[in-house]
Amino acid sequence: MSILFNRDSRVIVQGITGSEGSYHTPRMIDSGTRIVGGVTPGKGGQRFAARIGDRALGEVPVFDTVAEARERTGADVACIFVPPAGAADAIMEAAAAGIGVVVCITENIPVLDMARAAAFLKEHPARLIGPNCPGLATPGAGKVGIMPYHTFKEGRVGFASRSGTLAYEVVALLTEAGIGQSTCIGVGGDPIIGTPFVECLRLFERDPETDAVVICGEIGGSDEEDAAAYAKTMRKPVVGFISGRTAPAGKRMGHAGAIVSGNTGTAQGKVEALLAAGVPVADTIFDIPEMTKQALAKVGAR
Amino acid sequence: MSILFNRDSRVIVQGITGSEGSYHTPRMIDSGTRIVGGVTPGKGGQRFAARIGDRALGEVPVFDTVAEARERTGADVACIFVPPAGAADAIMEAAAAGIGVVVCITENIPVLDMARAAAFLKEHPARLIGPNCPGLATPGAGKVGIMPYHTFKEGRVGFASRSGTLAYEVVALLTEAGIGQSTCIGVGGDPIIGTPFVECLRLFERDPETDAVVICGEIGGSDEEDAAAYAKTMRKPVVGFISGRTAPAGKRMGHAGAIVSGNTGTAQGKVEALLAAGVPVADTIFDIPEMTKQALAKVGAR
Amino acid sequence: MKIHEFQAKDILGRYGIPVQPGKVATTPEQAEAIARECGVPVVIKAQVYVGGRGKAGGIQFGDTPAQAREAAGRVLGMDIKGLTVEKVLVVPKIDIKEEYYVGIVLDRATQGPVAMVSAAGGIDIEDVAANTPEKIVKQPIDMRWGLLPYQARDLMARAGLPHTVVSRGGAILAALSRAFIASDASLAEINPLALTADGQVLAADAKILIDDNALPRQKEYAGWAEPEEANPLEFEAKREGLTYVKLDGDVGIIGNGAGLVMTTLDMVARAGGKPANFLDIGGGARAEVMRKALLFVARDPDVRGILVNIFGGITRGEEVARGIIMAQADLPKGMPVVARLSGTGAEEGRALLADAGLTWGTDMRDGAQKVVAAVTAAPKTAPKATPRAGN
Amino acid sequence: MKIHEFQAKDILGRYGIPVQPGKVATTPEQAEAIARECGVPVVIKAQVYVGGRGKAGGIQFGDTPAQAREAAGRVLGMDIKGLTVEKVLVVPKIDIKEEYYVGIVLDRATQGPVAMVSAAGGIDIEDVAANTPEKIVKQPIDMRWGLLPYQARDLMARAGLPHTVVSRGGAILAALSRAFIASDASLAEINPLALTADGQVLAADAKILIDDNALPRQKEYAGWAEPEEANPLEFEAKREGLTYVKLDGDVGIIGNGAGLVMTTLDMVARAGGKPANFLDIGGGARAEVMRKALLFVARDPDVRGILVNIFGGITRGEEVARGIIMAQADLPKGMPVVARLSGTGAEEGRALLADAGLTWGTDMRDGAQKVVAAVTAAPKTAPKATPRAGN
Repeated sequence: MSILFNRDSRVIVQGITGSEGSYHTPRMIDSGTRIVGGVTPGKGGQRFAARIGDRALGEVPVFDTVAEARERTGADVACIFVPPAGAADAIMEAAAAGIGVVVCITENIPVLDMARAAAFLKEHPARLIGPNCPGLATPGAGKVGIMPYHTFKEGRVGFASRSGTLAYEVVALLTEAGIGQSTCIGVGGDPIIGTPFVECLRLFERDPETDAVVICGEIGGSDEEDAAAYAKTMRKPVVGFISGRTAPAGKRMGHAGAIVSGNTGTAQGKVEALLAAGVPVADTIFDIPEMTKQALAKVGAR
Repeated sequence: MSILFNRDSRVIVQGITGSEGSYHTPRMIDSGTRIVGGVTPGKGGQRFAARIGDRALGEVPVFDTVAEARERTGADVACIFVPPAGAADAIMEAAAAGIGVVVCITENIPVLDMARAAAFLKEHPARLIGPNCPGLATPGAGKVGIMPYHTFKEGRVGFASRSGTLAYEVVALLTEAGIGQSTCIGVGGDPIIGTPFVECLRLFERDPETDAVVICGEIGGSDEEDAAAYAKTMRKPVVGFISGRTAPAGKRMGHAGAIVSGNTGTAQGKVEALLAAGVPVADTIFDIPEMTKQALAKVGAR
Repeated sequence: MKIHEFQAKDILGRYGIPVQPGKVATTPEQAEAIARECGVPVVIKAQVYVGGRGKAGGIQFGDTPAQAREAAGRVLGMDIKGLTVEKVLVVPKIDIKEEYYVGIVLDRATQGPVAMVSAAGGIDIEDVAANTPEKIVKQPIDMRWGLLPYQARDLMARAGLPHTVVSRGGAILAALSRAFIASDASLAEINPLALTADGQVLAADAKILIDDNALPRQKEYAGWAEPEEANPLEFEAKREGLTYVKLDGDVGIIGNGAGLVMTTLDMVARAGGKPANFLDIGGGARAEVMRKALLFVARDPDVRGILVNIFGGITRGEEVARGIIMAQADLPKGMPVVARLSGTGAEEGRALLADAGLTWGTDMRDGAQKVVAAVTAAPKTAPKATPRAGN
Repeated sequence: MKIHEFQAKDILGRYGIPVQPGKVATTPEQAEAIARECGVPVVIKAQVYVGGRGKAGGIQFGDTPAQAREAAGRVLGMDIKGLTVEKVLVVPKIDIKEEYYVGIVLDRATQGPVAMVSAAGGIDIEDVAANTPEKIVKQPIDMRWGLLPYQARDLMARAGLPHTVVSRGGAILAALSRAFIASDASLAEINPLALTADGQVLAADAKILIDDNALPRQKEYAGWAEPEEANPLEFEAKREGLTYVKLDGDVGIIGNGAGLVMTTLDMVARAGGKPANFLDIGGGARAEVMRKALLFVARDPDVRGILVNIFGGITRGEEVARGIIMAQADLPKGMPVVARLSGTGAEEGRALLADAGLTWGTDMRDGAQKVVAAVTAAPKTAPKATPRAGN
């Protein structure tokens, strides 16, 4: 039914008592996610009462450290809402404590902090999603992060996007068209991210509950090109979309990672790489549902 | 006949054009050591002419980097005479270039530089001897470092010492008594060294050309205690000596590593540990030759 | 964040990298005084945030202090690619024998900085990379170790630099790596690294970019921020926490989320329009932020219509609608604004817009077509009112 | 190298670790002025290079500026374990609720620094280590990463510190690790790390040792070096590049190589003598160095005879002999000097000594016995001439 996160996942929230963490934790619980605890250094021993308006959604314990939280709750997924200055440290803490899947929502993390965290993850293997991402959602199981879960629908199409709100638009279009999703991943808009498209494709390719994959890329870097090379070797069909076709070179378009440098990272190059690999690329997001249906039909999926 | 260094070893000298390197290189050549090149950044392309007084001892090429030197000469041993500020970097350079045995003579290296180099050596395995040591010598094959080779004698007793001049005294006593040495190692007087006594013992235990081992320890740290624990398990006999029995606590006795802290690192503790492990400990250095003879007799060695 | 050459050299100097002694002048008289102080002949170098200043005449020489004054007079006030030169760096002229390139850039593929060295310095390194990539040697920097001095020397040797430069150049590159990491740079280049006729090795020019995300902890460098004259709005937007990029069209674009805004630009282009800007208001924006964003975009005199495209998640549609309505009083008369709202609060928002008589699109495509139609319909020559600043 | 508490706190402050504001006074009047400035009550703390100053009366309080003056008057000039108090640190008194220990020491076993935390602070950590080692939690610091903030917090939590201290105490420990590495410390302790009644966490006392080998690159801290009053000779020796340790006997010892000198001490003790010092002249010393070393050792008024034990390798026996002969003119009349030379140039050296009528030993044991005999024979109460300083 999913990759990275399912009904059995036990999730802790790092930064649970902060403004972002305390806002989104109840909404994750409300989506079905099993939140088993939270971490805020200095607030260990407290309890976090989840609440949306008048609705009480239970209480979870707060710990000073991820190591304690993991030991006491058996958590295997962490969702990070820690402010930028401490976010890379939070990622390393989660990985060192043995958390398997670390989802970092925080944006504006200094890039060298992430370079350090990326090196750390080579010694302390953990699957990092993000940073600067909306997290992930597995319709039917819940979400880890901030995605608008109510527009999602259970199904067999894997989805990955570098942009958050664009992902929501496209997922909503898929849902409207009756196409459900296995897992939706916001991979993040930064130059250094834990799980680029090619890794998502690898995971979806291996997932028995996924029949096809949609990826929404954008200018900057070469993650789409890498994904194209891998897609060529996949059994499952992939549908692509690239935003930023009108973006000029040398300008950072919002995301720290969305920048065309010289002649690398252009939308044109990415579209061509995908097409060359046999991945159809949608002209506009409105074309994605129909192309996805065709892809599913090709593999004889529901 | 030896450990770490033998007649086939190909040695480069890092810092060959400096005052120490240029003084000792001809003396190494004179002892029989095959010096195949030198490294001094910025002096690549030059040639180093070895000379003692009027005696010319040949020329070797100088390279800018160890990587080049290794590639061009096939060196497998490096001897470092680089000044303290660059010595740890020189150790890392040699290890990264694939040099198997790195002998660092330099003293006064900042200890955190050595901590960093020690961590580096875990990722780039190389056998480090020293720093702050006189190097090593294999009578009959030559020396790597600054030991007074003419007092050494070919034989089957392994020797290791934390102190340089004390080592020379003891080796001279052994030679006078007709006891030859397989390899003599100055392990170095710093708190962080590459090859403590226990490692020397392991190497000598495995060496078919060594029958017994003499170690000359001193106050500070617990290398002698570690060696004692290992000596207990050895087939070959070990003879010990500890200097600094009259040294007061809390005073650094010359060597950065020679300091008694609280009740750790005392001569008394080391002597007791060795005796408890069945290692006889000489009262004065003059007792060492006789005790070594007894040890050799015990194993029926020549 | 961009910084000037003289600031980059200031940073290099802190890490022991040799640079020519010199100072910044904002008047010809200052330039003359500096020339007198540091000794002629001098070079007068325009301090502007663009490359190619040499070809544009932004680098001049003075053999006497008086000539330095005259040269500075020519350079100061000069327009280089739309930027006015307000400062010049005055440094002693050096007799350069050879020029090399050393630089550190952030590399996505290796997820960290990469050091680069080339014996072909003094020219645009992107040209070298495109035409003779074999002339550049690279080494990823392990964040756990930094660039170790021996690695820096190795790079120098592998790039084929002269033996005598390997040692000092390596020390400079290792120092550059320390500077890069300690300053949270995303790019640090010395081009050229100069070997002078008398055997010195020094940084004759330097370029450093500082990671915007690190400015909160790089307080001193953050204080060096200056408006880029060509894009005063971009500078102001950054200070107000908006992510704004000036483009060359006439349709203002506002959205939430970088990918969504980029997709909106593409959609407007597809509908036959030309986007005037990129503006991301981020997540959870309230009415006041929306109002400010609209007035901000309208300050660009090229803008002849605005498309607002919001996906309602944390951001609520009715807040966005209220912001748009609040902005009407301060927007230029007749400036068409088309809003497209989806998700949370979209219906409430649309109702508010309809009540206020404002246009909205059913989806992104519809919104894009409506704003392009409105802009196309408006008389191109209509005199535009100067919008008041949003506050 | 030892530094004072106020200097250690200065370093901590540079890394953002909170300490009480305060200043150093060398006169009671200065102490009064500081008390007025930073607010009473204050603590007056003797700044000396030894522990246990509290028990010795080196820490006193002042509830008014006048009392601060009086307290400083009592502490300044006080003798603590042989050291005269020349400076006091004056800081506002804080209301300490709990005391913890945080420290970083260099550990041979893990070949790097180790961070340590204990809830049992404010007392001698060596006592805690000896009696209740389970109250200390340790974490080796990986030199590639430094102590990561989360690791510092983990240590706080594992040491059982209160939840509220975990976060701020962890930040302090992580900062201490940065300070340790950047300052080339070999020890850095905050004891106690204080939790005050109003909830602050700060370093109420601090101790830092700087690695002597790193002083060439820690120029600022190297400039903080002061004579240790108890051992002015040791301070002077360090400045002259000699490795000298004062001991409490009467036989001066000079040798080359730390292990050889230590063995010589042992040999003298075995011969029934008591070594007055350890002096290593290092490798390759020439006659002049030998001469200086002899005169240096003779400046210790306890010394009644000197043994020189040299293994000739790089150091040459005849040079050593020449140095000993040169020193005779400036040594106190009748001061016995026994030399034992071996290795390179030993024979030439012995011949020179014999010609000059000086004593030499055939080996280390013989030399030790001869010097002990000479010292024992000399009249204990003989008036000693003040030796002239070697130059």
